[in-house]
Amino acid sequence: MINKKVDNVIDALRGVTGGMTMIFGGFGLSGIPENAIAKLVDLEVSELTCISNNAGVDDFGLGLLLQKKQIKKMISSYVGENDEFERQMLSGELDVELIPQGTLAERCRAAQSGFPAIYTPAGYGTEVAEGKETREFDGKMYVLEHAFKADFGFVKAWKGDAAGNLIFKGTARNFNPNMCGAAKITVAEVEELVPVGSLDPNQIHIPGIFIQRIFQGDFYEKRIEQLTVRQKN
Amino acid sequence: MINKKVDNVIDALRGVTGGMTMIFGGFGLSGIPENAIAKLVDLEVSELTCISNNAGVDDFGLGLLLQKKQIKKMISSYVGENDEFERQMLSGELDVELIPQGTLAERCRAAQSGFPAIYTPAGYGTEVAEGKETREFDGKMYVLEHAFKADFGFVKAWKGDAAGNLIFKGTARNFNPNMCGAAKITVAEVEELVPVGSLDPNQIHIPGIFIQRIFQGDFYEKRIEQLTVRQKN
Amino acid sequence: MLDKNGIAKRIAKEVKDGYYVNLGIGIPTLVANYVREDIEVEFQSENGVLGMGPFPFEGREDADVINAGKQTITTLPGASFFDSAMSFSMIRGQHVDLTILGAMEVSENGDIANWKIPGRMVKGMGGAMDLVASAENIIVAMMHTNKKGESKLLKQCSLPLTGVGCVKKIVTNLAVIEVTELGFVLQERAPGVSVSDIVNATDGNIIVNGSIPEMEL
Amino acid sequence: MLDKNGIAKRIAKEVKDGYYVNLGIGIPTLVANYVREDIEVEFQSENGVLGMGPFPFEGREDADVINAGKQTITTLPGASFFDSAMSFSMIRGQHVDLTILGAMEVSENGDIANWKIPGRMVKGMGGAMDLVASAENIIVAMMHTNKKGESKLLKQCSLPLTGVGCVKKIVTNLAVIEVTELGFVLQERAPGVSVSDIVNATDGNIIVNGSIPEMEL
Repeated sequence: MINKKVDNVIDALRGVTGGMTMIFGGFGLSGIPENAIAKLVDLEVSELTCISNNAGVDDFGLGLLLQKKQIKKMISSYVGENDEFERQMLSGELDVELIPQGTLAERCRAAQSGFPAIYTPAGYGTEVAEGKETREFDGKMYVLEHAFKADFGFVKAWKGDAAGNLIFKGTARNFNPNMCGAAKITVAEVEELVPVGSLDPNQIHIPGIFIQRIFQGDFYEKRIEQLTVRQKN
Repeated sequence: MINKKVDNVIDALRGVTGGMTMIFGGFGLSGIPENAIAKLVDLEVSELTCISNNAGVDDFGLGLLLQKKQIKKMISSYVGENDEFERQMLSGELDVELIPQGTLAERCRAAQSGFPAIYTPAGYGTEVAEGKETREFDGKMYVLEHAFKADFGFVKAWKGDAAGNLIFKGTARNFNPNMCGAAKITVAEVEELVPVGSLDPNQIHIPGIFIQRIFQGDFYEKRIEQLTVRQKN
Repeated sequence: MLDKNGIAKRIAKEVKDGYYVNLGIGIPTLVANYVREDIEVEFQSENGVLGMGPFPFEGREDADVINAGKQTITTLPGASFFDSAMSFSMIRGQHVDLTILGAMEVSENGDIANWKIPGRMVKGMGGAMDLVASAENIIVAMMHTNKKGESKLLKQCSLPLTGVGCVKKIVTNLAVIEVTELGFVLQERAPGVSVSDIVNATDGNIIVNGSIPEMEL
Repeated sequence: MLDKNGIAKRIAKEVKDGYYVNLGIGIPTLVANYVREDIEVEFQSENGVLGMGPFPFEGREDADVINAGKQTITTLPGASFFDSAMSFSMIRGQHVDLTILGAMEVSENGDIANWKIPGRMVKGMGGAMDLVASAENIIVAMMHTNKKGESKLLKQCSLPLTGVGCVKKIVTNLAVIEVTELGFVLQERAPGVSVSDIVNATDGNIIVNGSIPEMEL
């Protein structure tokens, strides 16, 4: 067993510097690497290019990095619900590249899997395809989209072991598995670090080979963005 | 819950005719759809194009279809250990297309996922790439390989439910998940059909949306191709 | 004339037994409330769940179980969770049978614009571009005109596109309209709405063949 | 001169702490027996397992747990099973650190031929083409000459290729040879083997710089 365990978030983020490109798991505020984001705020690294489906809210998630103006560019599919984001974008402080959600997932998977690029129908005929190669296959048009290249990937899982094996929970899974191994260094944080051998090898979502460092997060707020409930009867 | 359960292998194979292209899960003799193969032999459908990593052995797996000369063409990555296969191939009765194992997996996944084609480095500069488009990305050469188009896919899982959800076991998983949804109709056979709701939604390998029909196999021989053991001291 | 729930109710009749359905936010979300109970349907949400159920009872919500609108949800027996790549495999691979989403504009040739208004803050397309580029069966749920009273059914979209030539059917507060090779074809009128009301509210060319029945809801 | 176990023993020294390793059939399989016990290594098999252990005890074999050679195996704590697409993601994505495989021929520029002999029954390339096209670190384990006594280290391969310009190192019964931009470069001699023995058994050009040490095993 190759040991990926580091003692804490400080060790997990060793080597992080300003100007890097980073990939972050999560959908909305669900399944985001809360501890890594908090430490990036502490480290005050700036000029970051962040790849993440969303940009958090004003006071949580990647919004915390936006508040400190640490982000130079966001690559996302949806960035609503964030006033500071809007302000920085409209003022030109923040560069924003919006891409389709499925394209985001697959550009991560391409990086993970050694594919240089993929052909997807998403965005054909729209401004997303401007300047990109398009091509017909069987009468349908596709856009060539390239694999991401990133320095660090930060993912969050439910359970993991020192070998780097991960299991995600519910829809907190989202982009996290597709981002493992998509950057030079993938840092996984988990709610619970379990003993090696206690995870069923048949039920591991992401094998440890895709992970360089793993640690147990100190605390997870797991904020709910849209609490929606029904009343009994 | 959309019900995919059929009563038996006869119902599962309804619509199968000669001349079709079929995808079969399994690696060697592990995780092969034993019941579907046996029924295809019974049905005596012929002129089949079969996509499968291997071609079985003389008296098991796809070898059973070869014995009855039901296969016109095999698309595989490795076809050793089969005398009848060799005889038919050398006599020209059987058309054989050999492709790299990873390419086989990914051409299935492309079909499953709505990608028309993929760029893979495998086979570049070899006869596998002859007549195919090649292309450089970042100084490395890739070969364009197209998604499979198939009429039926036959996969075998360990457990499944009437919704078509599947869980595989050990290395019997292999190509099976990548083949689900890669053909017009995917037929899953399982060792154990469990009540809907009894599988953990978090631990399902393949959601039922990729499956059109599911049934519990009558019997699994699960033949071992290379029994290799060590002695206790 | 229909209200939003009326539109949802009419669209619900398009949901057939055995369909996997992806519902966008807004009016489409309401469709789930009107699907016949004697048919089997599963709802997919592109953030990674199949087999969504109703919202949870108060206190039973789970931050790790949400839909694409970031709302807390529940799952039904037979549900599954999966990653984003697999979720869009379902969508791009056309395993999802029906996609229902809102729009700002739809053109005669089925182009749709629903993600961006130049000059305004852009929130992003999310999964919409993947959905409209992939689905075989796309129904747009929207009001026939915008807040200024301008038609949302146009000869050509004026806003940045989400997808081209993809919309097959439009259900509005006024009508059911099919998008064919010939352009908009009026199929049904909303209760109390005349053909000329619809034609007047439609900027693009709309074909009216014979007498147009009133919707059954 | 080394036997097959000797070749495996020498190659085992190339396996470093923290490596994920894919072993081909034949001599490469033997490498696992000689890896130092004080380092952490995991073996990947392309049919879908990471963390392979030794063969099972008699009666403990499981038809659902095999390696790429179709042999029954066991797994160690921390192991995982996965599908073929993910398995080749590990390989193509260069997450596997070292690939060791056999060859029929290797050329001066690192081309490898190991899957097909024209006129003979072809069994197929299996995962070999993916492995050699993807891996950054490929070591070939083979006898220096074939059964007819002909060199397997050639100027150009005569057999159909498995991959081009990919082999970095060759360990044979006679020598350790690096494949560089300049061609074969002799690094080490097998015990009892002279430089001229190696040069004579090598058909391609082989560069000999200074005195060549004997292997340490």
